Amino acid sequence: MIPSSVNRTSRWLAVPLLSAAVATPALSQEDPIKVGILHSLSGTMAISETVLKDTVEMLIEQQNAQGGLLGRELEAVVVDPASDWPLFAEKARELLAQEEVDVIFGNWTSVSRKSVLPVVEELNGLLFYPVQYEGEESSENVFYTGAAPNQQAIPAVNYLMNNVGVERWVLAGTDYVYPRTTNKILEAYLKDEFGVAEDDIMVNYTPFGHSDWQNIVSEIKEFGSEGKKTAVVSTINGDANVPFYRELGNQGIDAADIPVVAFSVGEQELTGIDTAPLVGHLAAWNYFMSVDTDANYDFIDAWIEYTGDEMAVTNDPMEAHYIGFNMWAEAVRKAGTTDVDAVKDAIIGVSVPNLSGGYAAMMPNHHITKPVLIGEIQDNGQFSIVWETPSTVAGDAWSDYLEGSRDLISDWRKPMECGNYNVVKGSCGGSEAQEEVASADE
Amino acid sequence: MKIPPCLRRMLVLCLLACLPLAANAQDDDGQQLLESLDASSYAQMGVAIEAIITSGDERSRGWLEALLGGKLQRHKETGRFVVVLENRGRDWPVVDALTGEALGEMSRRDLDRLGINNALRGQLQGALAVLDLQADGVSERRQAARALLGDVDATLAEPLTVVIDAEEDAEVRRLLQQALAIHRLEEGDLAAVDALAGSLNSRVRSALNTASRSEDPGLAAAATSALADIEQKMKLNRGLETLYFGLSLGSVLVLAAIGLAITFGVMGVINMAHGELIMLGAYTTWAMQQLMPGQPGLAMVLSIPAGFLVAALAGIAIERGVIQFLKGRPLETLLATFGVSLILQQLVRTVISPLNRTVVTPEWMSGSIMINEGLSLTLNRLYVLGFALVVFAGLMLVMRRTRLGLEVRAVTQNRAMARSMGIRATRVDIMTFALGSGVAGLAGVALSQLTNVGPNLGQNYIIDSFMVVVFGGVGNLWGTLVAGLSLGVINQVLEPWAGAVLAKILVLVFIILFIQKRPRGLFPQKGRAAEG
Amino acid sequence: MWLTRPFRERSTQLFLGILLAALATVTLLNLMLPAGHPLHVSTYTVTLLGKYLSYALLAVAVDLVWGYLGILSLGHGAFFALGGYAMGMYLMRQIGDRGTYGDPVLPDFMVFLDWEALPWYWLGFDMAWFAFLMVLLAPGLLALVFGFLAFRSRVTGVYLSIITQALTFALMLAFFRNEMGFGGNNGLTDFRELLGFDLRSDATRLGLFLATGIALALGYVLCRAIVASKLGRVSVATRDAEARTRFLGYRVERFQLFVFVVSAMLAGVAGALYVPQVGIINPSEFSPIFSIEIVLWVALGGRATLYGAVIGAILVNYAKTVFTGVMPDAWLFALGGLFVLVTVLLPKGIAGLLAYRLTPRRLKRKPAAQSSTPGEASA
Amino acid sequence: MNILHSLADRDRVFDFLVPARSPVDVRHGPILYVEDVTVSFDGFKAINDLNLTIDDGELRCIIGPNGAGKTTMMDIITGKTRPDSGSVWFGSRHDLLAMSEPEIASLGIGRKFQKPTVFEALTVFENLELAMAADKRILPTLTARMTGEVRDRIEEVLATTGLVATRHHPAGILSHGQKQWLEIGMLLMQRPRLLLVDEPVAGMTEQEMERTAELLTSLAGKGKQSVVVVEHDMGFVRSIARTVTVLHQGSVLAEGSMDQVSRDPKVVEVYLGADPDEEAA
Repeated sequence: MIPSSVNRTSRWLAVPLLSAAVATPALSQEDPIKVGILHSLSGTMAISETVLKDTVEMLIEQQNAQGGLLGRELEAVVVDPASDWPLFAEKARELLAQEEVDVIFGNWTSVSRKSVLPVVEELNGLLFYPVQYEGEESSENVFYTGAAPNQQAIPAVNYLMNNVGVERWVLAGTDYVYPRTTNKILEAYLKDEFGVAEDDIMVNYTPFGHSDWQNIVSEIKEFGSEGKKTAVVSTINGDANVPFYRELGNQGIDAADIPVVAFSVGEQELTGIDTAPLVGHLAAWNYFMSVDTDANYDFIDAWIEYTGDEMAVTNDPMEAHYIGFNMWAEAVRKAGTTDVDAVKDAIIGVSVPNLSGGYAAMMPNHHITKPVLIGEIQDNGQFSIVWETPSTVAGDAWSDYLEGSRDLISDWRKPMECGNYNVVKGSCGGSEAQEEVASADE
Repeated sequence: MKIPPCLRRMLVLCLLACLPLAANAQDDDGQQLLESLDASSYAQMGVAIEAIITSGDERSRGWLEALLGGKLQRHKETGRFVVVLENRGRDWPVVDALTGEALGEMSRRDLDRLGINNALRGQLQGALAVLDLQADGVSERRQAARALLGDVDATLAEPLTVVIDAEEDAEVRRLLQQALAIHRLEEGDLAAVDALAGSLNSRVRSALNTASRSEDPGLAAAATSALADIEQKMKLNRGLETLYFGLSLGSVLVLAAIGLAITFGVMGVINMAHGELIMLGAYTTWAMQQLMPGQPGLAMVLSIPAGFLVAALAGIAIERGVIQFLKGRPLETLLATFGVSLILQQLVRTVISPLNRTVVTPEWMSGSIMINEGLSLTLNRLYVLGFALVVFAGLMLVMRRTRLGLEVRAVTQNRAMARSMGIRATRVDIMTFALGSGVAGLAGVALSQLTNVGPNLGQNYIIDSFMVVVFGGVGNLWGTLVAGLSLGVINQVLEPWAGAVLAKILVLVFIILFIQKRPRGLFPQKGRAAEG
Repeated sequence: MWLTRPFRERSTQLFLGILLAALATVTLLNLMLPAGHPLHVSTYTVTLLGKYLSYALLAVAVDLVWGYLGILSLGHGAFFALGGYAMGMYLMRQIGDRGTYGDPVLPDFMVFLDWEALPWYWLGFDMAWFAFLMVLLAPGLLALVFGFLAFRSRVTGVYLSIITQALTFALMLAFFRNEMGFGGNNGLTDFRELLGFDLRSDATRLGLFLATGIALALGYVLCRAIVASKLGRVSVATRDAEARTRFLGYRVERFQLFVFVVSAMLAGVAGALYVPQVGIINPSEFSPIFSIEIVLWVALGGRATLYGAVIGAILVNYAKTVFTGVMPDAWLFALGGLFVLVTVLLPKGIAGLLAYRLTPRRLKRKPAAQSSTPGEASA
Repeated sequence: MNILHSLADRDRVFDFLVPARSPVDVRHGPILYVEDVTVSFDGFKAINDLNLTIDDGELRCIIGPNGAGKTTMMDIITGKTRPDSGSVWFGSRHDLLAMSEPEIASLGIGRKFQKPTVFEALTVFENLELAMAADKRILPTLTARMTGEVRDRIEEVLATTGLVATRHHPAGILSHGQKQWLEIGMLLMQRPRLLLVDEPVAGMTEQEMERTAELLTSLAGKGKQSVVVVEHDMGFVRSIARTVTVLHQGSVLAEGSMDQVSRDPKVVEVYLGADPDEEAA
C-alpha cells in the first residue's frame, strides 16, 4: 500500500497536485450530462441517504433507457460526504469545480445544506434538496422539493385540532434547527390561531440519537392526564425514534390516548421498528408508499426491480427526488441546454406529475406545490391515509408565523430576483442588494 | 366460574339495546353489513360498526378485529370483501371475509383497504372490550375492564351494572365500578368523586382534572381536593419511578460496559471495537428472528447463546488477527481496534443493509407490570435489568470460581510467573478476550429490545462504556456494576430538571471531577502492584 | 536562543525546505498557469491542501503531547474546535447586516431563535485582534484548567485519555444545544470575509493556504525547539518514568501543564485556519471519534517525530478525499484496514520506516554520532 | 513552593563550587530521624511504630524479610506515601511529612528504586544532565544551555560510575548493572545528602557486585553523603556494612554490626521461620 521507495515528503505533496491536474478535462458536446449525487453513504446519515442515491441512479437509468436528455446520455457522479458537514462543502466543490456536473441532487440534514449553500452559490450550481425542512431560506441555486413547514406541520396541526379535537400539545424534537424552527412556528400558530394557552403546550428537546426516553415519556403521560385530549407533535430525528416509540408502547401510551404525529418518520424509518405497538400513531408527509395510484405502483415496481429486494420501501424524500429529477429534465428540455442560468429560468412554472395522482409545479420561490397527507401507522410498517388536503399547497419559504420572516417573500423571476424581499421596506433584504449599496458607497 | 349462559344471553340482549338477534344470519346480511362499512366518511363507518356490533353475527368479532388491524379489504373489480392474512410485500394471501374460504394471493394493487382513524379505533376497541367482558380468563376480563375506564357512555352504563353484579372477580368489579364512576362524574355526580378518591389511575385523574374545572363549584372543589390527595400518593410513586428509570438506564450501561471491564480492565486492551461486538450481538438477535419467523420469543431466548458465540468468535478473530501482535502496547490496541470497528460497521452496512433492522419484541417482553395503579414498570426494561444482574453474577462466578478465572487472574498479575507454572498464557488471552467479547454480544441481544439495531449501534455505547469502566475503577467488576447503576440513577434524577442534554453533560463533568479526586476510579486496585 | 536551535538541525532544515518549496510550487502553479493547463493547480485543490495543512498542524500539536510527553489526549479535537469557533464567531460578526434577515448585529440563527441581544461571550468578536487572541486563549484556558486539575491529581495513562474524551464529548453535547448561542447543530457558516478579504475570492483562498503553511512551519519549529531543549528531555523523561522524574526534583505536573497548554493553543490555531477554508464550524468537530482520528494520523505517520505527524495527517486525509470519491461504498474498509495494518506492521509509523532506511547508513558512517543527540545539539 | 524557589536560587548562587549544598542542619549529628511512624493499607500495618536514626555520613544497611516494610519506609521518607502517624525529620530543621516529592528531592534526598529506572529513550549523558542540580522551573529549563561546568560535572560522575564509554548510548541498551550505576550516578548529580538505595545488586554478576560495593563505600563519609542501602543479599551486606538494621513486620527488630545482628536469636528466627502468608503485602 505504501510504496517503500517513497521517502520524501515532497512526493506526498505532489500526488494530490497531479491527480487534481489530471482530473480536469475540457467538456465537449458529445460528453454525457453529469448528474452529481451528494448523499452520505457512510456515517450516521447513511441510513437515510443511501436510498436517495439509489433513487437518483435509478431515475438516471430510466432516463437513459428513454434515450437520455437532449440526445446526450446522463452519467451519475457519486461521492460520499460521509455524514461529515465540512466534507459536504468540499465534495460539493469537487462536484462543481472538478467534475463540472450540471446538477446536484443531494443533502438530507439542514446543516449539510447550510454547509453546501455558499459553495453552490459561489460556483453557480444547481442543487435539488429533497427533504422536508425548516424553511427560512431561499437560494437562487437551490430547489426545495421537500416540504416547507406550511406543507407539513401546519396542516397536520389543523387535522389534530379539527378532526381529533386535541387541546393540549407536546412539541417534542431533536435539538437542531428543523425542530426548533418548526416548533416555534407551531407554537406561534397554536397561540395566534387557536388561542391555546401557554400551559397547554409542552416543548421538549433531546440530543441526536437519544436512546433513553423513560423520563420524557413518563412526563408526556403525566402531561396527558389533565383531562384534555393531548397529542405529541414529534420532530424527533432518525435513530432516536425507535427507542422513543418502544418506550411509548411499553408505557402503555396508545394512539387512542395520546396520538403522536411525526414529521420525520416515514416508511424507511419504520422498517427498523416493530410497528405492532405503534398502530394508529400518525405521520404527516406529502407522499406515502400506500398511495393508491398507478403512477405510484409503477414507481414501486421499478424500485423493487432496481433494488432486487421484494420488501424495499419507498418514502417521501424519494418522491421528492422523483419530482425534482423530472422537473429538472423538463426544464433542460425546455431550455434546450443544461446551462445553469437557462435551466434556472426555465424551471419556474414547470409542472410534472407527482406520485399521488396530482401535479407538482415549481414556484418562483424555488419551492414546489404538494398535497399534504396524514397517515396512520399500520402493523405492516405502512401508513394508511386518513386525511389529505383538498388541493395542493404551495411551499412558503418564509413563515408567516415568525417575527423576523413575516414580511419576507421570495421570487426568483425577473425583475425581482430576490430570495428575501422585504415587502414592508420594499427592498431586497439579502446580501446582493446590500453589497451593491456598500460597494457604491466606497 | 363463568357467567352462566342464560345470564350472558341476557347481557348481550341488554348490550344490543334490544335489537332482533340474527342467529343464523344470511350471507346477504353479512355482505350488506360490510357494504355499509365501505362508506365515504368515517362518521358513516361509525354507524356501520355500530350495526355490526348489534347484528349479533358470529363473524362480527373477526370482522371488527380485521378492520382494526387494517386487514379487512375489498377487491377493486369484484367488490368482494376479503381478510388479508399477511400484508407485507406486494402480493398478499387473503381469505373471503364472508365464507372464510382461502382465495390465494392477491396483488395489493387490486385491493382497497377499509381504512379507519383513531376515533373509530377507539370505538372498535371499546366494542371489543365489551365483548371481552364475557371472556373466560380473569386476566382478559380485567384488561377489558381497565380498557373501559373513561370509555363508558350512557348506553353502556345500564348494562354494565348488570355485568358488575354478575362478575365474580373483585378486581374486575372494582375496575368496572370505577369506570362507571368516571361516567357519573362526567355527568356531574358529586358522589362519584368519593368513589374515585385515592385512585392513581391516570384516566381517573384525567376525569377528576376535568371535573375540577367544572362549572359546579361544589364538584370542582371536591375534585380538586381528591386530586391533591392523589398527588400526595403520586410523589412516592414518582420517586420510585425515577429510581427504576435510573436503575434501568444503569443496567444498560452495566451490560454495555461489563464486557469491556474484562477486555480493558483485566487484559488492558483498549478495545474500540467493543461497540461493534455489541452490534454483532444485536444483529444475531435479528438474524435468529429471521430464521424463526413467528416465534420471536424462542428466537430471543436462543439468541442469548448465539449472540454470545458470534461475538466471542469475532472477538477471537480480533485477538488472533490484531491484538496478539500488540502485546505491551496498550494504547496502540486503541488505534488498531478503531480500524477494526470501522471495518465491522461498514461490513454490516454492505452485507446486511445500511438501514436499521426490525427486532420484534416477544409478547412476554412487551407492556408493563403494574405495581399499583399509578406505577407500572416496563417489562422489557425489567428483563434487561434482571439480565444484566444475571450476566454480572455469571461473570463473577467465572472469574472467581473457575479454572479459567483463576488463570486469567494469574496471567494478568504476573504473566511470566503464570507461564512458568504451566499456564498457557496465549490460550488464556484468547479465552479472556472471547469472554469479554461474548459478554458484549449478550449486551447486544439485550439492547436489541431497547434501541435501534443498525450499523451505528455500537458507536452510541462505546464512550459511555469506557466512562463506566474508568469511573468504577479499571480491573474491578464490582466497580463497573456500581458505577453503571449509579451513573444511570444520577442521570435520571438530573434529567427532569436539567433536561436530557444537560443531564448528560453534568454526568460527564461529574466523572471528570471525580477522576481528579480519585484518579483510579471508585474501586481502585490497591497496593504497590497497581502503581506499575 | 532556544527558539533558533531547531534551525541548526538537519531534519528541521529538510522539513522546512520541503514545506516551503511545496508552498511556492503550489502558488506558482496556481497563479502562473492558465486554468486549462495540465499542471495547473485549481483553487479547489489549493483549499483542499490548505485543509490538510491545518490538520497537519493539529497533528503536530497532538504529537507534542503524545509523542514527547506520553499523554494520549483523546480530546484534542476540543481545542481545535474552540479555536475554530473563536474564528467562526469573528467571521459571523463580519457578515454584519448582509445576513438573510439583515440584522446588523445578530447572526441569522439568533434572529430566528429570538435572541434579543448578543450574549456576553460574543462581545468583542467583531474585532480581529480580540478574536485572534481568543483563538489562543480559549483553548489555552481550557487546557490550563483541565490540565491543572488532571495533572495535579496525577491522573495518568488510560484514565487521562478517557477523561479527555469525556471533556470533548461534554463540549460536543453542550455546543449542540441551541441555548448555548453557538448555532447548535448547524454551527457557524455562510462566512463572507476575513480581515476585509472576500473569502470566496481565489486570491484569499491562496492566501489562507499560504498562511496555513507558514503557521505549520512556525508551529513545527516551536515544537522542535521545545523538544530539543532541556524541557523536551524532561518531557521524554516524564513520559518514560514519571515517578523517577519527580524524584529528580522536577515538578512534573507543571511541565505537563506547560506542554499541554502550548499544544492546545497550537490546536486552536489549526482550528482557526481550518474554519475559513472549509466554510463551516459545527459541534461535530468536538466528536470523540474525530479526536481519535487525529491520534491515528500521528500513529500512522510515526509518533514522537513531529514530521511523522505531518505526513500522517496529510496522507490519511488525502486518502480520504480520494477514496470517498473513487470508492464511496467501501472507503471505510480501506481506512480501517490501513489503521490496522499500520499499527500491527509499522509500530513506528511511516517515519519509522523512513528512519529504518536511513539509520544503518548513518551508523556505519559515524557510530554514536554526536550531532544526532539533542543533548549535543544544544551545546 | 517558596522553599523550592529559595532553594533553587541558592543552588544557582553556590552552583557547584561550594561543597555544602544542602541547607540541612546536621549540627546535632543525625541526618534522618524517623519516629513512631505507622502506616496501614486496608487495615494491614505495613509500618508499625518504626524508629530509625541515620547519622551524617553513615552507610547503613537495612535488611529484613519480604513484607518487612523496607520499601514502604523509603516511600515515606521520599514523600510518596503518607504515614498515618509519626514524624520524619531531615536534619533538625525539615519536616519531611509536610513536603512534596520534588521538594524532598531538592532538599537533597536521592532515591534509587528497586527496579532500575532510568530514562531509556535518553542517552546516558542526557540522563545525568536531567539529574543535575539546577533550576528546575519551567522557563529556566526551557532556555537552559549546556555550560562547561555542567559538562565537567557530568564527566566526573561518568568517571565515578565507570560509564564514560557509554555516554552517548541510549540508556535503554545498557546492561542491568550499568543501569544501576547510571541511576546511582543520577543521584550523585543531585549532590544529595542522603542516598536511599533499594536492592542495588539484585540480578548482578559477582564482578558487578564488587564494583557496586566499592562505589557505595566510596560515596559515604562525613561531609559527603549518608547512604542507606536496603538489600537481601547477605554476602553483599556483610561486605559493605558498618551498621545493620533488621526490620520485621514494620518495626525495628535489631540493630548493630553485622556480627551482632546475625547472632541475635530473634533475627535468626525471623529469617528461618518466617510465615509465608505475611509476604502477601
